[in-house]
Formats: sequence, structure tokens, C-alpha cells
Amino acid sequence: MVAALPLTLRGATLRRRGRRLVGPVDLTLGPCGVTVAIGPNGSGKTSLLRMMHGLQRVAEGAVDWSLPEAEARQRQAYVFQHPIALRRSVLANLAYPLRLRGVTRAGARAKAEEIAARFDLTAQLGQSAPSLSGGEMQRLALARALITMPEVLFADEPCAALDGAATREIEGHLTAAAASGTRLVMATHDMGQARRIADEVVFLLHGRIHESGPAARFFAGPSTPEAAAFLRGDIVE
Amino acid sequence: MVAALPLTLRGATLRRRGRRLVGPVDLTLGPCGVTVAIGPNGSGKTSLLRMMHGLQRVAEGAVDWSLPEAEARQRQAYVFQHPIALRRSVLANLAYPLRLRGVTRAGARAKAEEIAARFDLTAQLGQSAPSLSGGEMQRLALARALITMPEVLFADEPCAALDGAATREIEGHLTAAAASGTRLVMATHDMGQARRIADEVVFLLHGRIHESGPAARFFAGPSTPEAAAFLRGDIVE
Amino acid sequence: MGDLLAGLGEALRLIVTLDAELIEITLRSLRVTLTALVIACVIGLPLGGWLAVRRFRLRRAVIATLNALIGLPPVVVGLVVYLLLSRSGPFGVLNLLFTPTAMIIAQVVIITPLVASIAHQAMRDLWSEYHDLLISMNATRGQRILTLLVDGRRALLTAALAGFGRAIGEVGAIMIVGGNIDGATRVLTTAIALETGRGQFALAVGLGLILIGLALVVSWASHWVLRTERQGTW
Amino acid sequence: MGDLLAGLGEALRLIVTLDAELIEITLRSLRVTLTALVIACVIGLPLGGWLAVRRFRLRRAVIATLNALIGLPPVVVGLVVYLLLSRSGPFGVLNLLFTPTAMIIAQVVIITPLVASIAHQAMRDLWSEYHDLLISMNATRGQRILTLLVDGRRALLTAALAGFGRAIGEVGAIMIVGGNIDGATRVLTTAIALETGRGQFALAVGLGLILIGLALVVSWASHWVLRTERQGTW
Amino acid sequence: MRMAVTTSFENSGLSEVLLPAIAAETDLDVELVVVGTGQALRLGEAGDVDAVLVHARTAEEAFVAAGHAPHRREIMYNDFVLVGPADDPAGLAEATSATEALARIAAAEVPFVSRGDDSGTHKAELALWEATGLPPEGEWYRPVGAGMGAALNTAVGMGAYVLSDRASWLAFGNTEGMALLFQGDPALFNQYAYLPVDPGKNDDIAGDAAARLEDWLVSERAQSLIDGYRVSGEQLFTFNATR
Ligand SMILES: Nc1ncnc2c1ncn2[C@@H]1O[C@H](COP(=O)(O)OP(=O)(O)OP(=O)(O)O)[C@@H](O)[C@H]1O
Ligand SMILES: Nc1ncnc2c1ncn2[C@@H]1O[C@H](COP(=O)(O)OP(=O)(O)OP(=O)(O)O)[C@@H](O)[C@H]1O
Ligand SMILES: [Mg+2]
Ligand SMILES: [Mg+2]
Repeated sequence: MVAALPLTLRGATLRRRGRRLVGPVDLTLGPCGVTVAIGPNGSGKTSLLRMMHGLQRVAEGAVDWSLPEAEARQRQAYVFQHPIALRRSVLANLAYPLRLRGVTRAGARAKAEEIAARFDLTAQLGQSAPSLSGGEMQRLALARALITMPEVLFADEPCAALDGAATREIEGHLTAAAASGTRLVMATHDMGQARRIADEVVFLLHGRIHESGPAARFFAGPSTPEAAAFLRGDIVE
Repeated sequence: MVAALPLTLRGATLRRRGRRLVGPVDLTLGPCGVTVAIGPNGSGKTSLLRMMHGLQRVAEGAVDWSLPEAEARQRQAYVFQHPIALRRSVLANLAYPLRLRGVTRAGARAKAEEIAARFDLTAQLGQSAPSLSGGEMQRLALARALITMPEVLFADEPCAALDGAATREIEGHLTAAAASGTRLVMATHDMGQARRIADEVVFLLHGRIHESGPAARFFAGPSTPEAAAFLRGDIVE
Repeated sequence: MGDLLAGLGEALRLIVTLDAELIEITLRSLRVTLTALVIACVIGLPLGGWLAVRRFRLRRAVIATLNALIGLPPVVVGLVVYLLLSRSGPFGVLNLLFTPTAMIIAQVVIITPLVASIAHQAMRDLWSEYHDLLISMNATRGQRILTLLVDGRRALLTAALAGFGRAIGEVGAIMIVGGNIDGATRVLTTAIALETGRGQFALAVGLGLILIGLALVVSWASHWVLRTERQGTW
Repeated sequence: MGDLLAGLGEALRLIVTLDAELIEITLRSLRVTLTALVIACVIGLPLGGWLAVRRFRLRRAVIATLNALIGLPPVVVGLVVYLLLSRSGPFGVLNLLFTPTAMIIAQVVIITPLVASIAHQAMRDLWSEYHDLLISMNATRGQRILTLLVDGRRALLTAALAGFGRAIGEVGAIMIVGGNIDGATRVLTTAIALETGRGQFALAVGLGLILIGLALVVSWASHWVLRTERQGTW
Repeated sequence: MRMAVTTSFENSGLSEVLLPAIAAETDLDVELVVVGTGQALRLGEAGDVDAVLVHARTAEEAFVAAGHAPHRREIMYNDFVLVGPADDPAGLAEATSATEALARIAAAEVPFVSRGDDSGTHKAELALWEATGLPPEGEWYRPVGAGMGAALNTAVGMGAYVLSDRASWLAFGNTEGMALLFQGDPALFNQYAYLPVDPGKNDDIAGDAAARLEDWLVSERAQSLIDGYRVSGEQLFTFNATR
């Protein structure tokens, strides 16, 4: 199987009504590991992930996968910052990506039930997805993203609404997925989480990559004063 | 001015299609302080807050304010777990609650600009609210709730999408509001935050109040093994 | 006022006596309208969905045009269909003029823009909710439209009912292409027009009440079947 | 086919010669329809909003009924309005029969259910989004409806345009209450019906094309004014 | 003032000659409400129009007998003609009388479109069928329940025979493949009469104007206009009012 990775961003810039939201960004995403995007609110983490995933067209520069776009998209999954639930049952939500790929109804159902058990959603299977609690919804979104075993998973603050135990459990799922070959790109505000699971860190500020590098080195001693301030929890200008 | 508080819940129970989501709950909310609701995902924090605020009708029991319901509602504000933005500009969103109360356009605008400055949203005033980043949206929701200087503020995980600095800043706003007389009822997953600002803790489990009491005592040594497990970050059955 | 009351009486009389002709033209009305509605929905609902999910340069113009076509004057539609189907017209060999098929064709032309416009409007909101998710999941265009149609089915009910209402009450076009021939193409509305022209106002009002009753039954039944307005969001 | 082409020629001729009678009946069509539309919107849009925000026991039945009333047969509406406005009817003293006012009344009856149904359907989705917020902010019922109308204005455009289309193309009712009197109540659709009856198909098709052109201009202009489909969500 | 007239009168185009003359010579502003015969009489009965001009003798006499109009004034006549496909499958051209013509149609069972709307034309047609002694029934007999123009359109579309008043036929634009096949039998005589509505019905009825219009309609000026009205060179109406 040819891989969709590496992903290369060259001078990629995102604009909205004249305003530059992100970029220019130059970045290469290698075939394995966990990359975590951090940065203050509004620094462009979500926009960067969306741009990589192809949800937002770049105004300048290029976002290149190693496969044609449609094929590459087929191997990715995305967990949104505000989870989007189809107006269907939890079961139907989980089965949906498989059904899109032509899996039979019974096959999709079996897989959905299996993953629901792993993500502790079995009790909610028949419930309407929009009525889930915040944490349940986020678990649903993650489970639905992982059900297709994507080569690349983008996750935008996937644990923001989760309690401590659920967070650690989800982190376990994420690192397990990463270990079994899923490339993980994640945005988070939880520096503890970032430390726990990141291999590589991208620190964003005002829409640009201000600093990036291996996680161990970054957390041990960031090389820019802004990153240091951010890690201390200070306001970054 | 007669106060809307204390709020008394007696045997209040919330049901949805036969299922008991919350209750029976007995609880009295005195006139000042910060009450924090904690508990695992799906334990009913959101449902409890919504029930208190009157967004959900109780199936059994009673939720009583010291004023008639309409008047009491006028003095409350609510920040939703998923912020709801009117499809208008940030400015119009902030001015909206004031406009509802008959404040003139100019008056509402002035106040909105003032509070936007306090919540670091000045740059976004003209932007369409639904396009805000997750953290900006949450700041907007909080600012919009506080603009009417409510007697009681319900806030459902108001800092889940915020970075470290913003969280501390918002906590500052919240404690300032509490100090100046706003009764704060908040749900959070961030135990650090709960410790920092709670006067009183309500620990929910399976829709019921499992343990409650002054925050200092609770965090020093919870009296139930479940609460202790939750504080350790273990899975609570 | 007397005529209105007499019309009520007339309607009751026709119904309790199970008037054979009434039953015939009522069934024909239903058959023509429902067939036209099914065809209009098969065209209009996916078209509405397609316009919701697809972005192209002339999209706004197409939507505005579709909205404008709601105003297609029935008499003109009838006339054009008549000219096309008449023996000297291009489709004359099909010999469809003055048959229920011709009436169905005219009604499809009249109600499809209405059905598609309302459907588009209903699915646009749903699409703005689902947009990111379905794009991210790499759903094909057909799958996107299908998902919108399935999850928005209750909103589409308004589209279908509006189309049904427009078609069942329509008279200008089907009068021209159907010819209001007794026993062959007479339906409720053309019968009403006939009785009005004859000055038989009570009978006309009576038939009108029966037609309205029919529309009510269809609407209530479909709301009941789709169990609308029951659960909060879906 | 020849007639269709001739109709195009006829339409062009009428337009380039600025035919005085054409201008008169076109303006009358517009005046009657726009007046009826404004009234229907003033009633129908808030009614749709009210049905979206208000929960009561018979709500579903009311919505289903409103949907069914889209199917009010124009001829029957015309007849009933005629009977009410006739000099021997209850409102005979007003002397409104065979005036544009009578036509406006009939059109309002016909299009209000359509406008209200589409408006309700559009605002129901928005309300499910805004529900918690507006309830929490203790907005009065009027404020809730107003907010939905303002923030959903682009979706309401479909409702208004559907009403406009239905009214401008309508002929059955206004023929009865207006009487198609030359120089007083003749409008585009009744003129088309008249020419069709005379077998003057080219002229009828020509007038029809002008009517469709009018609907297109109105639709494009209102889409342009409301700047729909520009920004993503709003 | 308002006058209800039948579609055949309006379709003939005569009104476009008469109305301007009336306006110029009597300063009466006559508005025509064009409807079916039955509806026209109902409008008169309700007092919504000031006069009625129709061609259905029995119904008119009943109208007067019921007191809705003080009298009935015959103004002019035209005649009915039988129109059908130009190749004339029933051989109407050889018929010597109207009844024979209809009998030929019935025998050949070629499609025949009937107004079927109780209008003056329809009643005249039924009277003719009665005279033939043949029941107009069967697949070939299509009562369309519509005005003259619509019935003509239907007949053209079907290639059927139809009984039309001469005026409507001559003024009709959509004559493709059709021809006038039988005319001239006195049995096809079609009398138009003017009925002023009883002014006692309500205060708004312009009884005075109706009387003045009646006077004008029977005047010599009206006679010359009516007799002089031509479509494709043919005279449509013949003035026959008694002064
Ligand atoms: N459509 C838009 N129009 C204008 N500005 C926009 C639009 N979408 C996003 N922005 C702005 O772009 C900036 C980056 O947004 P983004 O959502 O990427 O931030 P983020 O890093 O994910 O923030 P957070 O941590 O709060 O989620 C924000 O300031 C936001 O207001
Ligand atoms: N309409 C509904 N129908 C059925 N179950 C519901 C409905 N609404 C909520 N629930 C269930 O009620 C439980 C409590 O939900 P609630 O939103 O109050 O939890 P929470 O404590 O706020 O959780 P979280 O921390 O994840 O936000 C959840 O299990 C949820 O699935
Ligand atoms: Mg973000
Ligand atoms: Mg919650």
C-alpha cells in the first residue's frame, strides 16, 4: 500500500475576507508519530489542521500529500473542536463512515457496536446523538473517526470536554492508534496532555509557526521567549 | 431590591423518554459564593444546571426561587457548554441581551464595546460570531452573560476551550463577579480550577448528588470513596 | 352567505350519498396530483439537495431562477404543453393531449420549481451543519445529497405538501391540456370551474370543500406518518 | 412550435414598442401582487415564527392544517370572496367587487398559507439552534419571533418569492372577483387567459414570457439585495 | 356601469368596437365582466352587475319571470356553425340540414366536442340533438365543460367537430387543420338579448345608466356598427332590435 504521507506544506496561507488567518506555513509531516499543535486562543491551530485536511483551500502556497487528494482524503479522519453529530442515533453515527465506504449494514453495525464498547458508549447506542452529554459526544466523534482506521487522524482538542479518567482513557486509545500506525495530529490546550503524548510540537502564534521541534526538547527548554511564556501560562503578545 | 436567591430544589427529578437523567435532588443555594458541580462525563452536571435555570421542566419535585419565575429568570444568565452564537456580529451578540431589556442601541453598543475590551474581543467586534475560534467563542459567551450583571450566573465548563492564560484571566473575571455579588454556579472538569475558585462543591454521580459540602473540606478529604477516586482521576463506577 | 351554507350542505350530500361521479373525479384528482408530485419530488428534492451541496459560479443565479419559476403562470404552462402535445406539435404522435398524462406533465412543470426551492432552502441549513463532517469523510456528492434528504426528511415534508397543494388546487393548465372531458379528464378543480361558470355556486363550493378536506387528510396523514414535531430536533 | 417562436416575437414586439396597454396591465399585476404579498408576509412570517417558537397541544394539527391550506383551490377562494363581497353578500356595502382590492383580498387568502408554511419550516431549524439561548435570556415571545425573522431573513426570502410567484401567476380567483375588466381589473394572467380563449396563442405566450421575465427580475433583484449565498452561514 | 357578457360576445371582438363608441357618445363607462352564461345571470341576480347580455332564451325568460330584470330586449343575432377537421370524415358538407349534419357525426362516431356547461351554445346544441332523435352518447361525444374558446381549442387539439357561434369561430386564432363545414340552417339562429337588472335590488345598481345603454344599443348608430362589424370580410352579427 502506498502511503498518503509525508504531507508537505509550502508557504501555505489561509485568508478570509482579506485577513490572513494562518501562514505562510512550511512544514513536513513524516510517516509516524504524534504531532501536537499548541498556542494561545485564536493563534490558528484549528485553521492549520483544517487547512492540512483540505477543509479550507489555501490562498497561497501548497498542501501536498503523497497521493492524489481524493485518495489521501480517504485515509484521513478529523475530530472537530465542536463535535458534529448527524441527526441520527449514536449507532447510525458510528456506522456512517463505514456505510459511506460501502460496508454492508450488518457489517457496519457489528463494527460500530465493537467500537462503542471500547469508547464506553454501549449504553447510548440507541440514543439520538445530538442529545448526548458534552463528553459523550466527544467520545462519539473520536470513535467515529477511528472506526475506519485512518492513516492520519486530525483531532482538535479531543479531550476538552472529558473528565480526568475519560481523558486518560482516550489518551490511551490515541497512543494505541499511533502505535499501530495512525499518524496523529492534534491541537490541545492541556499542556499535561501535550507532554504525555507528543513526539513533536508545533507552537503557533498569530497564525504562524513560531517554534517547532521534538517534544522532549521543546518542553525541556523552548528556544523562544514567547513559547516559554506560554508554557508558564503567561499571556503571550 | 428583593433577591431571587435562595434557590431551593426539593426532590427535583428530570426525565427524558422514561429515563431519569437527574434526581431526585435536594439542594439549597444560598445568596453568595461559588458552587462548583463536578462529576464524571454523563453524570448530569449540565442537566442539573439546566434544571436550576428552568431550561428543563422537572418531572417531579420542585425548583423554587424566592421570586416569581419570570422575575427570577430576568436576573440569571447561563453560559452553555457548547456556546450558542447568534448569526450576527460579535458586537451584536454582546449587545443583544441589553437590547432585549430595552437599552437603546447606542447605550448597548457602548456597554458591549466596554465588555469586549475586558474580554479581549475588541479585534473581533465586527467579525461574524459563528466564525470565531473555539476560545474566542467561549469568551464571547461569558461576556454576553455578564453584560447584564446577573444576580446568578450558571456557567457550564466555561474554560474548556481556553488556553492557560485565558483560563486564569477568565477565572479572575469570574471571581471578581462573585466578589461583587454574582452568585456563581459552575460545572467543570478542571479540578485545579475547581480548587482555585469553589466555595462549595457538588459531586454528581449517575444523576444524583453523591456528596456535597464546603470546597476546602471536600478537596482536603472527600468522605465517599467514589469522590476520592474521582479526585485521583480514577474511573468511578 | 346562503350559497356558502348551501355549499356545505351540497358537500355533505355528495359525500353521504357516495355520489359515483364525485368518487370518480376525486380519485382522478388524487391520481393525477400524486403522480405529478412523485415525479416532481424525484426531480425536485435531489435538485434542491444538489444546489445546497454544490458551489459553482452561477449557483446564485440558478437558485434565483428556480425561485422565479415558482411563478410560472399555469395558463402559459398549459398552453405550451398543449402546443407541444397537439397533433401538429413535435410530440403530437404520442397522442397524449386530453389524457391524464398530459395533465400530469403540466403539473410536474408547475410544481417542480416550488418543490425544489423549498427543498433547497430546507437543506441549505442542514448542509451548513453537516458541511465539514461530510467533506471530511469524503462522501461523494450523491452520498451528501442522500444524507441531507434522509436527515432532513421532516423539513422536506413542507416541500412535498406545498407541491401537493399547488397541484391539487391547480386548474388553469390542466383545463387546457386535459380539456375537462367528462369521464376522461374531469377532476375536482375543473369541475369546480365548470360549476362556477354555470352559476351553480353551491355545488362549486361543495366540491371545493371536498377538495380542501382531501388536502387536510393528506397533510394530517403525512405529518402523522413522519411523526413530525414530536422529538426536539429530529 | 411555430406558436412558441411567434410568442417570443410577440413578446419582443410588445416590449420594444412599449405597448401602452401592456404597461398598464403589467403595472396593475405588479401592484396587486406586491400589495397582496406585503399583506401575506405581514401575516404569514410572524405566524410562521410564532408556530416555530410556541409549543401547544394542537400545534401539530395547526401546522398540518396550514400545510393543507396551501392547496386552497383558487377558484373556490375566488368564489367565496365573491359571495362575501357581492352586493347581496355581507360585505356588499363596501362595493369592492370587480376592483383590484377584491383581487388583493383573494390573493392574500391564497398565498398566506404558503408563505407561513415555508417561513415556519425555515425558522424551526433556526429556533432549535437558538432555543436555549433565547429562553435563557428571557426574551419575550415577540422578541423571539423578531430575532428569528431577522437572523433567518435569507431563508424567508424563499417564502416571499414563493408567495410572489404563486400570486403573480394566479388566475382562477382574480378572474372571478376581478372580472377581467378591460382598463380596470385586467392583469397579465387574465389577459393571457383571454387570449388563450380567443385562440391567439402567440399573444398569450408572449404575455406569458413577459410575466416570467417579471418574476425573474423580481427574484434576481431580491437575491441581490439580500446578498444571499455570499457568506458561508449568514 | 357594469355589464356581464358571455365569452362568445367578448371573443368575437365586437365589444372592442362598441365600447369606445358608447364611451364617446353617451359618456357611459361600461365595464364588461366576461363569464359563463349561468354565472352572468347569477351576477345579475345578486345585483353585482347593472345589465346582462347573453344568448340563452329559456334562462333569460326565467330570469325576467323571477323579477330580476324588468324586461328582456332582443338586440341582435348571429348564428351557430359546425366546425370540424378540414378533411370532413363525417361528410358534413353534403348535409342539407343541421339535424342531418349531427346525425352524420353520430353515425360516423367521429369525435364531437360539446361545451357541456349549460351555456346558450350548449343549450342550442342539446336542442339540435333532441331534434335528431339520437342520444348524444358514446366515446366520440366529449362534453368538455368549458367556455367557447377552450372548447374550440380542445376540438382543434382532438380533431373533433364542434358547434360554435360564428363570431367566436371567425375571431378564433388557432384554426389549424379546421374548417367551417356547415352553416345556414335557420335552426342555427342565435339571438342575443339585453337584460337590465332590476334597480330595486340595491342602491348601487345604475338603473338609469342601464336604461341609457339599452337606448343606445337599439339606436341606429348601434345598428350600423353591429351590422358593419366584419372579421375576415364576413359580417358576424345582425341587428334585429325593435325600436
Ligand atoms: N471566517 C472567518 N472570518 C474572519 N476571521 C476568522 C474566520 N475564521 C476564523 N477566524 C479567525 O482566525 C483566528 C484563528 O482561528 P482558529 O480557530 O484557527 O484558532 P485556534 O487556534 O483554533 O483557537 P482556539 O484555541 O480558540 O480554538 C481567530 O482569531 C478567528 O477569529
Ligand atoms: N434527550 C435525552 N435523551 C436521553 N438521554 C439524555 C438526553 N439528554 C441527556 N441525556 C443523557 O443524560 C446524561 C446526563 O447528561 P448531562 O449532559 O447532564 O451530563 P454531564 O454531566 O453534563 O456530562 P459531560 O461532562 O459529558 O458534559 C447523559 O448520559 C446523557 O446521554
Ligand atoms: Mg480551535
Ligand atoms: Mg455537560
